Amino acid sequence: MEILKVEFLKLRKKTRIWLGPILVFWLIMIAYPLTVELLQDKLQIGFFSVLWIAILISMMLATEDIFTEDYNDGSLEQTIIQESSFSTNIGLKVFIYWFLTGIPVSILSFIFSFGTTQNFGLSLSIFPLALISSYIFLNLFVLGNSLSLNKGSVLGAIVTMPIALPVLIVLGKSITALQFDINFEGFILLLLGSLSIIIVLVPIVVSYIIRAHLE
Amino acid sequence: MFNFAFNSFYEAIYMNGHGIYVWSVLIIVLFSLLVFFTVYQYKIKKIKEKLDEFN
Amino acid sequence: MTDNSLITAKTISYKINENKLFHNLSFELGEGCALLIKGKNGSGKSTLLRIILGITVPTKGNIYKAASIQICYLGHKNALKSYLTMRDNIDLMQLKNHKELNYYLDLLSLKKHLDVTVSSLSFGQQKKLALLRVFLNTSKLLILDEPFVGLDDATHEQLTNFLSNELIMGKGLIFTSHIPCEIKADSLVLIN
Amino acid sequence: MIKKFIHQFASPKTFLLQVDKFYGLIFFTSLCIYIFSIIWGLLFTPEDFVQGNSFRIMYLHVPASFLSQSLYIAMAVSSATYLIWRVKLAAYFVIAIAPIGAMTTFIALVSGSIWGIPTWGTWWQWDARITSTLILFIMYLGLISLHNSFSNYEKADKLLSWLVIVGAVNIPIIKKSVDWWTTLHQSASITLTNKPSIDPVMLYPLIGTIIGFFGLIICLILISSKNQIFIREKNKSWVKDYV
Repeated sequence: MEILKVEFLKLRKKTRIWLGPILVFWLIMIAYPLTVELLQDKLQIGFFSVLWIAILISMMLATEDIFTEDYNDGSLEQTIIQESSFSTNIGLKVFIYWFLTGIPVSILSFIFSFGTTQNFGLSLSIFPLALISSYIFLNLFVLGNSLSLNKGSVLGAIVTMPIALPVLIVLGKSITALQFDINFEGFILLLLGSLSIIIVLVPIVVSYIIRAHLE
Repeated sequence: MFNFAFNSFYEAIYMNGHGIYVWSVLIIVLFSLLVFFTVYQYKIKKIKEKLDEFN
Repeated sequence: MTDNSLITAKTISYKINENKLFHNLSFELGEGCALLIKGKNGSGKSTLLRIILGITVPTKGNIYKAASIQICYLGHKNALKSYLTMRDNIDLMQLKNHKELNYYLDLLSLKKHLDVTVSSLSFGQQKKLALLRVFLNTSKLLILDEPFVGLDDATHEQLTNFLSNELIMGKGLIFTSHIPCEIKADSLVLIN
Repeated sequence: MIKKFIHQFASPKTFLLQVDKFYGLIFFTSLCIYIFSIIWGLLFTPEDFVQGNSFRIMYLHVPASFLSQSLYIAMAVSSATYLIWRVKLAAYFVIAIAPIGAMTTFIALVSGSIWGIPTWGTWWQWDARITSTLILFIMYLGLISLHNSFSNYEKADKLLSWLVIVGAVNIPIIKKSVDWWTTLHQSASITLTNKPSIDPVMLYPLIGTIIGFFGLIICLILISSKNQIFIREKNKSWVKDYV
């Protein structure tokens, strides 16, 4: 649990790391209505697509600096030398980043969808979807960013975006399921299932990748 | 099995209006194969020349 | 391998992009012994240290470490966060030996800068801060990459005395240095 | 023991000597088969009832789309070999195959969309197959750019291998999810998968083009791995002797 303390200490000073993605999400959600003529029903047509893509992009930005700084100043080496499990550390670190970006973004998605659809039940169901999907995206982009560690986050994004596409498809489908009220829980379970696999696998793979970087 | 499918050479090129699609795809495929072969052969040649200079 | 050996290297070789750095290198380090690795720039000193640490995998050969050995490492990179204060950085180091912290802060005359962000400290002061890891270590083996670079004479002497003391206490030390120092050490010279 | 065997068998030197022995043979055989079957397919097969003459694009499109995924699988196998047994030759294969895979995927995409103009009336459709091929193409480009951005070859190899394996796990998932996605949006689009049983007269040249194209791609992979070997091992004495 030391890692939690350490990360919070660092992120307390690095507000841009977690505030930036939230603000970008916010700005995209504000930018969307501006591109549409302001009629409520027109707004709703593309709203959820923009919402999922905004979550995707904000999570991409959130991982931008997750290992780079530690790699450049040598902290990663110190962490590897310590005997404690490296992959668990990575998992916890991802969790902290999700806690600071994913949860606020999910709350914002709830607020924005309520504002757009005026449908409380629907917007409330968006909340868990956003929570789970943001965690999945975050994990995937962490993987991408670990690959392109000190080469900028664009490369990592290019490389992992294809992996994130199936999640977008599931999200799109689940909105349809919500609107026609068919088997929405199934989609939540599907996402949860994939999340539980990703949560275990990504830190392990990332730990190998980072070791390869330090070699 | 080996009957020429067209009545004339012009028809074979034209293919009832589909010729442009078929032949353009053929050109693209052959061109990319050709480019890749030449590029790799050229690269190998370059490296060999460089190694020769060292020797 | 003798009983009290901390690190044993057996015929290790390493090459990077087909450049051979060293070939069939073997050595053994026992308790209370020091090993100074010498060599020209680019002869693979730092790489050898990283191989001993287990960060880099050698192309051939093996490194055997004593069971559950704790290693204290200080490399080229200080592992300091430039945007945090010195106090926060000391927190980040997760030192286990808190009793002597005050003593060493005094000794290295760092105490009055505790609430200054690291980026506004001088190079030497940053180095001293990083050296706290070494002074307050609870490890059995110290691996230091150029520990004397950027230190003033007083600190140089303090570090030398400290390391000699650690050796008497039975710890192991492997280090590189192109600055002469009075630590009794076997040397290992890397020649390409 | 396996490790020792593989290392002996898969040394770049033996590989290079074998390549020199068989390259010409493979190249000319497959080139002849390919040209013969292409001419056969394009000019000597009867016209298709439904699609007219545009079905002849099949002889160019199917081999490429067939290989675009097989090449990725080949990369994944090589990556696993590299990561498990540290066989260097496998790492060379991975990066040697990547551009060629991108090329075949590109051919498959372009020929597919050109084929689409006369058959579907549109050059692009968000059909499951096309979309997943497009994603595959982007993945190939990502792999190449990842490898290019590191100057330390061994590091680049390792990272690339991990990415290839992660991608290989994801390809079936992407395909399945894209299939699933299209079922709702459009149920009646023409898919190439369930076409009526193909006439042998049309099938034989198709088999010929697949074999010929496969052989040519193998040749490309051989020379591109040869190129990789030269780049990586140019300092070794045997390479100098070889040249």
